[in-house]
Amino acid sequence: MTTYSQVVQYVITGITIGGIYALIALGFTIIYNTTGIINFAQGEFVMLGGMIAVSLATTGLPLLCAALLSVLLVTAVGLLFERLAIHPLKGASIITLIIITIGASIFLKGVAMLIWGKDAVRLPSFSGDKPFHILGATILPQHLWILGITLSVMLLLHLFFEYTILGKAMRASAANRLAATLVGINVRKMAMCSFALSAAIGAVAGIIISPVTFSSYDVGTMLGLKGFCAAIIGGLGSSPGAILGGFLLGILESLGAGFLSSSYKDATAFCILLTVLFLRPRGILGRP
Amino acid sequence: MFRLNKKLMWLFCLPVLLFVLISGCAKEKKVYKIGAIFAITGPASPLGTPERDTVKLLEDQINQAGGIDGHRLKVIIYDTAGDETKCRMAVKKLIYKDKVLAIIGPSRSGTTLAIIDEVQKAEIPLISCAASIKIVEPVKKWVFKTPQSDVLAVAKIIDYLKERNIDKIAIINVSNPYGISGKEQLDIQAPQAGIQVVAHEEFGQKDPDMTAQLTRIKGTDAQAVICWGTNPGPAIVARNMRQLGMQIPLIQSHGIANKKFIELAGEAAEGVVFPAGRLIVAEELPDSDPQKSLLLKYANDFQQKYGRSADTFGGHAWDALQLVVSALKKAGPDKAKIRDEIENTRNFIGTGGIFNFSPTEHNGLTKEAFVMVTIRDGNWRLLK
Amino acid sequence: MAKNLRKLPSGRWGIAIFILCLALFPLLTVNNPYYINVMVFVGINTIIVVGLNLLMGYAGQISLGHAAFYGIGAYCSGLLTAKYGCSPWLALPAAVALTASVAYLIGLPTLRLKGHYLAMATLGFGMVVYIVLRQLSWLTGDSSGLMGIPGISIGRFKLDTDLKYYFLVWTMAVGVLMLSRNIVNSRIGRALRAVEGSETAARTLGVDTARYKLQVFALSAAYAGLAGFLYAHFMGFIGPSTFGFKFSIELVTMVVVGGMASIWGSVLGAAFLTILPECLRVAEDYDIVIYGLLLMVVMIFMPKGLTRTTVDLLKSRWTASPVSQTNEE
Amino acid sequence: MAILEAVNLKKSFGGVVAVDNLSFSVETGQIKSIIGPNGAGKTTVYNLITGLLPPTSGLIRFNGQTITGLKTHTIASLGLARTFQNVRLFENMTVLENVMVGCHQRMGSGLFSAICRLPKFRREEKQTAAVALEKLALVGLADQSQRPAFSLPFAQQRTLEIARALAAEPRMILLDEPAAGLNSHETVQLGKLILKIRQMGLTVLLVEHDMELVMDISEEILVINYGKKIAEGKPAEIQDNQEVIKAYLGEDFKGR
Repeated sequence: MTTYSQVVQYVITGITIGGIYALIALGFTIIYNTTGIINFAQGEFVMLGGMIAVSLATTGLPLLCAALLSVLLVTAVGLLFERLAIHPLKGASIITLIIITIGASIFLKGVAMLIWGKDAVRLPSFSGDKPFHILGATILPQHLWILGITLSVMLLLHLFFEYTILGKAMRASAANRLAATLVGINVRKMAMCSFALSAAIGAVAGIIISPVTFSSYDVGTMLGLKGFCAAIIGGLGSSPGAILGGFLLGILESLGAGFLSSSYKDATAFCILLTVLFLRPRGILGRP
Repeated sequence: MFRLNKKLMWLFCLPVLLFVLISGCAKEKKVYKIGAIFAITGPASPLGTPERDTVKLLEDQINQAGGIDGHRLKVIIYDTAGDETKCRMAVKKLIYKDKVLAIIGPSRSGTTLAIIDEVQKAEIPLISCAASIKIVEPVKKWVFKTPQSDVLAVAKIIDYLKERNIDKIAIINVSNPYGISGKEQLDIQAPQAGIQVVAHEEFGQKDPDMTAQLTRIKGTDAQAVICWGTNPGPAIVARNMRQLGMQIPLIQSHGIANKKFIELAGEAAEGVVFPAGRLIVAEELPDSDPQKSLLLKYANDFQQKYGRSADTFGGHAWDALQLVVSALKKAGPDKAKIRDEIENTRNFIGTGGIFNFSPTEHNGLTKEAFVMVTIRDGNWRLLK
Repeated sequence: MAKNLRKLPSGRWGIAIFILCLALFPLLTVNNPYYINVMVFVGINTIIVVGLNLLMGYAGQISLGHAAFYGIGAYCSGLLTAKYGCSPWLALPAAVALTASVAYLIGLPTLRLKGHYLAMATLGFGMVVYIVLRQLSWLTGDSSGLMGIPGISIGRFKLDTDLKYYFLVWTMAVGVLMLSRNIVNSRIGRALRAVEGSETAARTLGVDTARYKLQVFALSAAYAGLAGFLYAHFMGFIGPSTFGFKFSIELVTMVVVGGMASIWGSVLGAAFLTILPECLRVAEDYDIVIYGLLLMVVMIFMPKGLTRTTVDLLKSRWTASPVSQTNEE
Repeated sequence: MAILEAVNLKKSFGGVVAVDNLSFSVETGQIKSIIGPNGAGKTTVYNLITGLLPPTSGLIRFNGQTITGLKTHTIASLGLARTFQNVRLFENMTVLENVMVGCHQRMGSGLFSAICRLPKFRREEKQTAAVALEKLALVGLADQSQRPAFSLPFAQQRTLEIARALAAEPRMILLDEPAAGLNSHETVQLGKLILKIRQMGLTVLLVEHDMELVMDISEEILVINYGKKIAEGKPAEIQDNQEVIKAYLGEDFKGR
């Protein structure tokens, strides 16, 4: 295997994983923009998406139905979470809210453990496991699914924020909460929407990644952390930043594992993060 | 108002009555209390859960059969979450609050090592369910263990490699103590057998993808990949190898000896070879094998009670509890005597092998405790 | 005039009562080593949480990587004593100095960051330290952990039981509490609280905010190093998994649950979240569900933490009967 | 002698020029005011002087020393104190403690002596409290010293901010719209306080919208618009300056 095809392999791997990171980072960004909260339960949405889809699929439901239903259910969880735990706290400090999301993350993880047990489960691949070759690297069809769905979700999000009333309202309340209230936007409702939306995105990420990496009740923590990491690298609050950060983290991590040392793969990821922050304290595309 | 008070009175009286009743019954013979600490939650929970389930199963069976010489057996189980601090507190609680006679577990090597001092100080027998050789080497007076050490698993794998004339291997391991300890053992034993390790790779417990590491291995002239880890990582390794079109054999560790691996890896599990205790291939064993009947019974009982197949981790707990129980039968409720009895156990047939303890050997197994197993048609098959 | 300085004249009595309770605690528990053992961990956690609270509550800086300092302290002391035969009393200053200087070096670039960026940077630092502790087995002994860390003795007197260790840990914890109280009610403490109130205003009054942030960061790391020292010699064994991300988060949670910018809150937070999981053992598998739920409930109903909410309640009663506080001599 | 001099000061944010080639000086012991319409760049000038923002180009000299490029706290330690347009008290502290922070740089005790409560430290704490109380007495807040700062009425929050700045014993104080939000009685009191401060030998630079106050107490006025100087002179001169009237004061002021 030549170095060239190795590089191609690393990059392809990095792009698929990076896509997932990017989706999770987008989830962080949406909630952060409308509420200022870092939602530590974001990874748990990813986990729930995967786990619910798997259990629905095993009941014999077609894959697509299972996936859609799972996204809906996780969205409902996101809504419920906002209503019950975030909404009642008017004017609490951000750190308090963050601790609440940590509590929620522990809680959701515990519930998932009780429902699904501790073992990993797998969703069948969307279209077989036959690998094919590009430029000396091998890819699974599922990787293309991941990439395709990730990009479509990003596109849909873009369209949503640019062309729908709700999307515009969310953007407005992200840009200036006071001004948004003045023009009649219900900012608190926007917070609810943001939780629903990022729960849905998390669920999508969880579903598409499950055939490749499996799901288990505790898969969310690390994915959530990496997503947070990606969001910070790109610049917190910037959607293009989240996407850039996600792909960058995925690719660099994969190259690092390939060329430096796989023992220090996660350390590589966090060193990248620290370097970026020291050079650009507000992330690559962050507002100064 | 009066009625309410009456109800309340009953509410208070009921527990008292129950207590009197229970203690009245128990007065016939004292309950034997044994402590158990497993990683029931946390990253090591795939180990701790079957261990706990096995212990509960055995507890029921023993009590239904009349207990130990008429004494009811009570196993108090605590969760360590795989965390040293929590484990330490659980051990303290077992020793000083619950006042148990012996302790089995914990599931992880790290947690075991963290409580050895405590156990030695409190002078209470401990039978660990963790793999690391460091637990019993050097020998500690009060500490035993039932799982086959990774040293033995590595030895078995080296034998297998030599038979196949493989002399260049690549190692990929999970970056937790289990995986790193396996890697270290391979690094020690492989060169002694004239086998060269051409690549070392590592992956995180929850890593979603290992193609980067495997691509690197693919670039070397390794003749086999040895993967050391517990689910789900090894399954991803198997799938990624298939994806990359790697044809060289994949040898896994005994860490994948549960059905989950086959389920997760799917077709990629076919042809994977690994060393394991005889439990998972019990049906294929010759009838002359002394362990066979016992293994079949355990496997069936477990399947019946929990609707899942038993695995070797549960087996470690089976062995540990049975060792304590048999010692208890002979020694009675005396910690020091129980310890002596465990140390004097010879030819004890367990799920993990045939145990022979001695003052210098607190694991009691040889590499014969392992057999090589392969996966064919989604099932375990005994090699040769 | 001196009266004006002491905001809480009852503070001294508070500490006295607290010490008395601690001293009497072993009697209440009929000397059961299990309870003593739990209290030892409460003491160790208190030390770290007080430091972290100085950083979070007073200097307004968050750290999601404090477990790393705890780990550095524990490993430093553990390695020096177990591998190189150093006396624990020599290892203690080494561990504290090492953690403080690591914090100082890390703090130089990191503390320029703000808010969530700082949180993520400290988190990243914590992860890197954790991975290094796990991977450098030639240094840290073994991947599963470092064994054979000796116990502590004072002269000939060996602290070989939990009870004796309990007194050592709480002596140090009370010491740390008093020191921290001293800091809070001093020039530096006021400067720090000023930074939390309005960093800009503090700067225009000549407060070198960057310097104090760094100093407190190093100080809180030193506390964590001290706690690591106590932990290592208590356990006799340390493994990397103790010092991971999870514990960092737990520490922050202890600070917030106890109450930010409250020294006593730190004690309460550490005690609450150390004892709670022990109480939840009866719930078996449901324990983490209940834990998560309780955490949320506490924060929803007491968003300012346990102490602040209680104090506010008491205050609202007091203010019902106004007492003039002006006193000039 | 000029205590403060700004030479060709310029600050731009991206494409927007907030302060444009501004030069002015303040004489020692003077009360000087900077006026101008909203968004004229007054607060930016303050931020440049106190080092909260770095100037794009230009120089600032304080007491003969160039202070551009110095850190905010260093500039403060040279004897320059300020207040803020939107009051920035340390709300989590008492009134007295707020003022004691003002004394910060005159105290020397560090972390170590605070931890150990050395006698020197205790002595210093006592002295500081005395100084702080004195400053509170000066602004008339001595009887409020133990209240939490946030519980003060707004007008007193403003005066507390001044007391806090005075506690640093500066040579010069920059006041940023100290009369904003005050009623007419409170404004008169404020004017008296500013004069009292000047009598203590301090130089005062004032940014203010309340023209009556400005005209009453200023010895010199600088008018800026769009970051540029459009006039400078005695109050009477400014009142008659056509440029100023046109750009800022408007017709109705002339009528007064």
